[in-house]
Amino acid sequence: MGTNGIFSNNSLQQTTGEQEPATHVVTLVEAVNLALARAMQNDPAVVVLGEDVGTNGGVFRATSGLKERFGCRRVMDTPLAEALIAGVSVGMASQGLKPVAEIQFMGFIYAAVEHIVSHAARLRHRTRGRLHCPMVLRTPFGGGIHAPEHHCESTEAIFAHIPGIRVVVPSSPTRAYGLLLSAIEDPDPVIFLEPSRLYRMVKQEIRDDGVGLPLDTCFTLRPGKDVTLIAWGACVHETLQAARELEKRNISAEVIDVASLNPIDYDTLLASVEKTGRCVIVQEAPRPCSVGSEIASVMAEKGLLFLKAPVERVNGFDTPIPYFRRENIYLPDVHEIVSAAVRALEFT
Amino acid sequence: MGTNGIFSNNSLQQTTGEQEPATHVVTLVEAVNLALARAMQNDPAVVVLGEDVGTNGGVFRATSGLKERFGCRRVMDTPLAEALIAGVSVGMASQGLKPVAEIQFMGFIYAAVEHIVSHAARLRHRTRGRLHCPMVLRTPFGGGIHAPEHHCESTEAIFAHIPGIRVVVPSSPTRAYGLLLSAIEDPDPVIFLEPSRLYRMVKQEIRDDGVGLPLDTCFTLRPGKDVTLIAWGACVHETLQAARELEKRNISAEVIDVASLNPIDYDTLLASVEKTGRCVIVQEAPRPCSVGSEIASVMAEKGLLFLKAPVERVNGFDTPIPYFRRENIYLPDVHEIVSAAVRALEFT
Amino acid sequence: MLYTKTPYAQHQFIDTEGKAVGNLPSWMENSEQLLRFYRTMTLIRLFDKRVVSLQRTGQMGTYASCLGQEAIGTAIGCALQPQDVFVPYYRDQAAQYLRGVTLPQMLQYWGGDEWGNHFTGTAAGDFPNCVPIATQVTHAAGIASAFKIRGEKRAALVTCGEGATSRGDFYEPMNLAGVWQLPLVLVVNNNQWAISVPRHLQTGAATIAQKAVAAGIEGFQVDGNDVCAVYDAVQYALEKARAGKGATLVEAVTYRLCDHTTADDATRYRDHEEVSAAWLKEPVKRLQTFLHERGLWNEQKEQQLVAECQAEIEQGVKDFQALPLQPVDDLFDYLFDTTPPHLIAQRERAKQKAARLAGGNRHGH
Amino acid sequence: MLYTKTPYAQHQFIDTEGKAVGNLPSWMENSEQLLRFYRTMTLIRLFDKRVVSLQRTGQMGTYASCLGQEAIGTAIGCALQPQDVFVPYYRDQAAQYLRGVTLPQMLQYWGGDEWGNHFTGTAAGDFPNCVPIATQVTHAAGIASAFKIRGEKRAALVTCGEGATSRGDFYEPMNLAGVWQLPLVLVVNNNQWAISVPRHLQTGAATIAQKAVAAGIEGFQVDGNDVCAVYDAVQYALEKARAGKGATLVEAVTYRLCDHTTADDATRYRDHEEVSAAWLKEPVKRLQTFLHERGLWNEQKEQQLVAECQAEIEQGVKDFQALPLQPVDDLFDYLFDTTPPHLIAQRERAKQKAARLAGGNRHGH
Ligand SMILES: Cc1ncc(C[n+]2csc(CCOP(=O)(O)OP(=O)(O)O)c2C)c(N)n1
Ligand SMILES: Cc1ncc(C[n+]2csc(CCOP(=O)(O)OP(=O)(O)O)c2C)c(N)n1
Ligand SMILES: [Mg+2]
Ligand SMILES: [Mg+2]
Repeated sequence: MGTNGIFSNNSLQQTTGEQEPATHVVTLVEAVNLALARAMQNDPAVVVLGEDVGTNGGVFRATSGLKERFGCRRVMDTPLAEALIAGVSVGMASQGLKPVAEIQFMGFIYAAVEHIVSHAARLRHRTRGRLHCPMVLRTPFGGGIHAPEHHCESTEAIFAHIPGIRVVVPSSPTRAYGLLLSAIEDPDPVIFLEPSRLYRMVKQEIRDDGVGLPLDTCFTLRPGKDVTLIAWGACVHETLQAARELEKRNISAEVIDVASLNPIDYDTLLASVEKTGRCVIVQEAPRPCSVGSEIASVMAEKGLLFLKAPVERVNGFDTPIPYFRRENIYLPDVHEIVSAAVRALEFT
Repeated sequence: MGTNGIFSNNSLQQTTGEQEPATHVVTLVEAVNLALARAMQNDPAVVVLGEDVGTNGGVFRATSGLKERFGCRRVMDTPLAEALIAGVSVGMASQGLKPVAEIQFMGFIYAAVEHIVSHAARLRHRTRGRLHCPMVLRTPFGGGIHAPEHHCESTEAIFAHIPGIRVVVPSSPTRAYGLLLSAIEDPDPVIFLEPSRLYRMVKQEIRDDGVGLPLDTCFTLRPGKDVTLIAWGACVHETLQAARELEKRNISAEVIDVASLNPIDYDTLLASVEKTGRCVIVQEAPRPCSVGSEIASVMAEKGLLFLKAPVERVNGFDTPIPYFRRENIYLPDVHEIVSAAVRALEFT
Repeated sequence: MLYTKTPYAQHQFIDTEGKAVGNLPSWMENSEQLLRFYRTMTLIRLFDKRVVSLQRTGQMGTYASCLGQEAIGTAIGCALQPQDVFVPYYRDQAAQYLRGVTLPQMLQYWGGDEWGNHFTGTAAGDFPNCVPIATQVTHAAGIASAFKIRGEKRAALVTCGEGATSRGDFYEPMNLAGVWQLPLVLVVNNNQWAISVPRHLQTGAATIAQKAVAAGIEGFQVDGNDVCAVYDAVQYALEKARAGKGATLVEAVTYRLCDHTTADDATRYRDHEEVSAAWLKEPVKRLQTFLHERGLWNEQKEQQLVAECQAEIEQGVKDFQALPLQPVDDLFDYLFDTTPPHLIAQRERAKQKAARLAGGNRHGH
Repeated sequence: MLYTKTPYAQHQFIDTEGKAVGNLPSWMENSEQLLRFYRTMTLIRLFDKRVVSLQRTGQMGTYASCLGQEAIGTAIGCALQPQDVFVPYYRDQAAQYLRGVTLPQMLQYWGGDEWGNHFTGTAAGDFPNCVPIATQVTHAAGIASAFKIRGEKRAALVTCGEGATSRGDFYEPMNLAGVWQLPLVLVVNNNQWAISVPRHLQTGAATIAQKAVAAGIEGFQVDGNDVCAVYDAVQYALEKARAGKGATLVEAVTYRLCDHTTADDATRYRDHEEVSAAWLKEPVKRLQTFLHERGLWNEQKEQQLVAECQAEIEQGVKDFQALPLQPVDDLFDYLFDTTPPHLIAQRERAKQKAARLAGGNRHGH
């Protein structure tokens, strides 16, 4: 189904050619906004929907300015219903649109699970390629933002378990920009989890050139030789800090941002652990059946011959993340990561 | 809140004292039925609800005869809505009832995920014990029954990841009876997954004495010394067959039925693997972030000093379970389990 | 209280005796159309029976019969235009047939092979049968949204049972269709039963049609066993949708004359008398009488039609039986646009396993 | 078409000018009741303002104000009886207060501590604030089912916003309440906005009340800024429920005079004029005028009441500030009835971590 000129009715659509891509110094949430605008500019099939994504520009402002720029046909405030948002996206995607839907917080994604698992993930498979489902479901996730109950979930494992969907997590403005562009271009469904704790933590310079970063690939953020620290999302921040701490103790830590939680780029992870022989996995989620469990099990299986210590894991506790007065007890911190690395190194 | 005599309005309720417990030779689904009847007989707070559980006795007949015996106030056909079934159960449980709800197939549980994760699992925690949620959500699961699409799901990992709920899986009539009784008595929410492939596969003699089996405990089904085979649900069947195959090759395999998938009884699993030094985990579900991942990661971590080979895993593929003409390609079989055990044993 | 008014009024054109009711619409003078209805309903009734017998002899999986509901699917299939998208539930054999889904393909689907969802022809853009009840209604709202966004004069038509109307997945998209004025037609097959749960335990609403009030859209009941009534209503709703005038809920009142599926035994939960009474209202005989009385039909035509249909069906069954088992590769190659490396590796293992299983050596000993 | 009739008629007793409308019910002759309304609304308005200021100075988490909606919560709190169960949403400060939830407890909740949900007194059986929108409606249907099953003369009353009515979790339990004739009262706070999404983008239905038609239950609108109208309606619905006569949907029409929460900036999406116009209809001043004209109120009483409320609030704030940080153990010990071994082990680690963090040594260096 051709998608050219399909929005020609829409007077607000911008189709003018552009000059040199501009460079912006932006936060992660601004990078998301830049990527959305770029994708909408480049491809009229891209539409944005969700609660408060229009005039309000999203409760975190990720969609700010999009409605003004691309019009209310392409930036749609939906009624308050998450199953609806996901299921309508499946329908739209089947018709050649590329919906980018926002679930306001990951704690509200559960009602959408049926449409994600039974439909988005399977539309291509069930129809043997006759229909497919190029949709992105974006949602802020994780704790540390002093938020109400249910606003701090890290249940990425639920989605990483399901065949047929990609689960992608950026941990910097640059990766948010590049990975989101690729997620939108990708012909299959992507759950795109944005660490809300990082939304405004740091700024980076981004060239708004519309170039995506590869999905299904890990990013080695810091080379090292003594221990491999593996993380994704907001924990990447503490993990990098931990690596700097370890450096002070003359320990050289390699830091890898997994970024794509399914499929996982095991080549990169295994190559690193083969080199260092020690491995620490850091995540906010509870431990059982988590992405950390998955990575640890693969490291142990394939790494039996080169692992010099058991895989260390730093997780949230096996409890719901506490309401904010006590959440710092729950969230992995630098001290815990450093200690785990030291344990791995001291193991004999 | 007292629950004595609360159904006294209900003329159908049976409260007569009983003689010696009867013994029955029953299939797994009949054992479920026996346990439900026993629990309802013993405790007037126990109620059953779901789609077709009343007059029809459930599409697999798990609730057969209950409505006739206990009346339609305690055995309720609900409208067709799974979020409703789960959420109404939370409300009932908060009032001192013990709802045992049926989700007709696990493939239809997804709409209920929000109520399970955000409410059932957290009601006690969020209110610091003021309210709690003694509910059981029963659902048939797994493939191999020649069923329509979406009727063969094994997504136990989604629930085993969530803090605050128990996930229990029987693999024989005896364990179905005993574990279901304990699940209903348990003051906290339990997801009770019944392997539909085993529903009518074998019969066992059961003494209908109302005595439950412990939750949070593994069951060692067969002692062995060379390799530990770990499974749950329908795969226990092929795993036991594999152990018999291995015996013909003079390999002594210990078979453990995990039974409770969260929390997991690691003491039993680790003691076995410490003894055998080799471990094979068998599951129907795809591999990433699964219960198998979790167990493998713990075995590797705690077992580093006694594991003589990498943990072997036999899983479904990372695809949806195929529609029935091809599902045998997907389901783990005896050959694969035997081969994995042999690989573990040959590893040096 | 301001409830939505419905301008659509007549809910029956042919009564249970096959007699005309009230003013017939002009399109009913078109005997081609009436004969097309009759031919389709006859074919589907015979086909349906054949599939049930294939199932009984182990050549088919669990099958959901449409016995008694042929009029609804037939009316829908005739009213839809090629540019529309049809989002079926699992008793839409008649509509699917008219959309170009072939009999072998239907058999392939119910026979346990996803290739049965790979429709061609006009149905190439239609949705596959939907198993998780009511979820297709939300997809249909998404499809209708796409049409609306692009300013296309196309409609999405979705069907479901009355049991499905108890789910959020029925209500949420209907509500959206009201706010967004979507080109969406919802046809509820109210066949009185959801497996064993009777209509009156499904909702306290006196009609399913009035659920439209909650969404501010038009809703009305029609006699679902009168193919002309259903056709007229669906036609009205589709034209309204294509003209950008919003969504409609059509409750087609019918009866499930069969078991829920071949895995069900309806005698467990409903009376023989109720079913016998329902047979008196069934749609095929009714249209036949009507055609007879109009001089459009006779015994000889009937025999000829039945013979034609039987031949078409037997050819379909033969073609189905000749279909190859789907390649193992297909389980892996249609999950993502580009099959990722880990699935390529698993595909190899699966092929080896398939070869082993084909060798009859299931347990490797 | 058979739509549900509503026997309940009058939707306003006090107009926006504070004047009586139509025939007043006899209970309105009870000045105690009217003064209780006024006292509660005044207290909650002042308390609400204080919480917002605590939030602005960093002593409170994100807070959802109930500014403008005090009448609804007050009416509910007064109409509920101890045996009923109240299932609130997050703008029910007034009702919670009347149910016995203390001000320090409310502050504790919004201050980020689950102990704030550990209500005592009449509220001990009530549900905690519900964050996942509309899900509480389903719980309320479950609670009402328990009453029905046990034949108890108790009602469950649940509140939500008009945004919540778009979710399946609103519709599914309302539908159940219709089929099962549950003792359930649904009160929708239609405050015209769901964060930034205006009422008209939430549903195409002309009223929220008419959504009751989809469930076959009674539904009607009342002026949500007229505490007497809301009280009368809720009272009617609760009595009906306790008498086993089924469920009611009450749409209380009001306006959110505040930002959505302290994390929101409503000037981004709505006009100053709309808010100013809404202020003219707000509930507290209206009741004050009415009481004045009846000779039940004067300037001096007002001053005294405000002083009393301020004192109660400041004491509440002080008590809240004196509350200890919840013990780390509690994060583990209330997950299951009996804390399993793996959580006991984790609890030890958590306590060590807490000690380390308390030592100010967050990064361990
Ligand atoms: C979400 C979901 N829940 C349960 C089922 C199992 N199931 C299949 S058909 C059916 C009854 C459907 O009744 P109705 O909507 O009236 O359609 P009918 O079969 O009567 O045509 C049920 C409960 C399902 N397929 N999907
Ligand atoms: C399931 C769910 N989705 C989204 C949210 C985020 N959210 C919190 S309040 C709100 C708006 C609710 O509007 P309404 O129901 O009208 O109640 P109001 O806040 O206006 O009183 C939203 C979208 C949530 N808490 N839960
Ligand atoms: Mg039906
Ligand atoms: Mg609102």
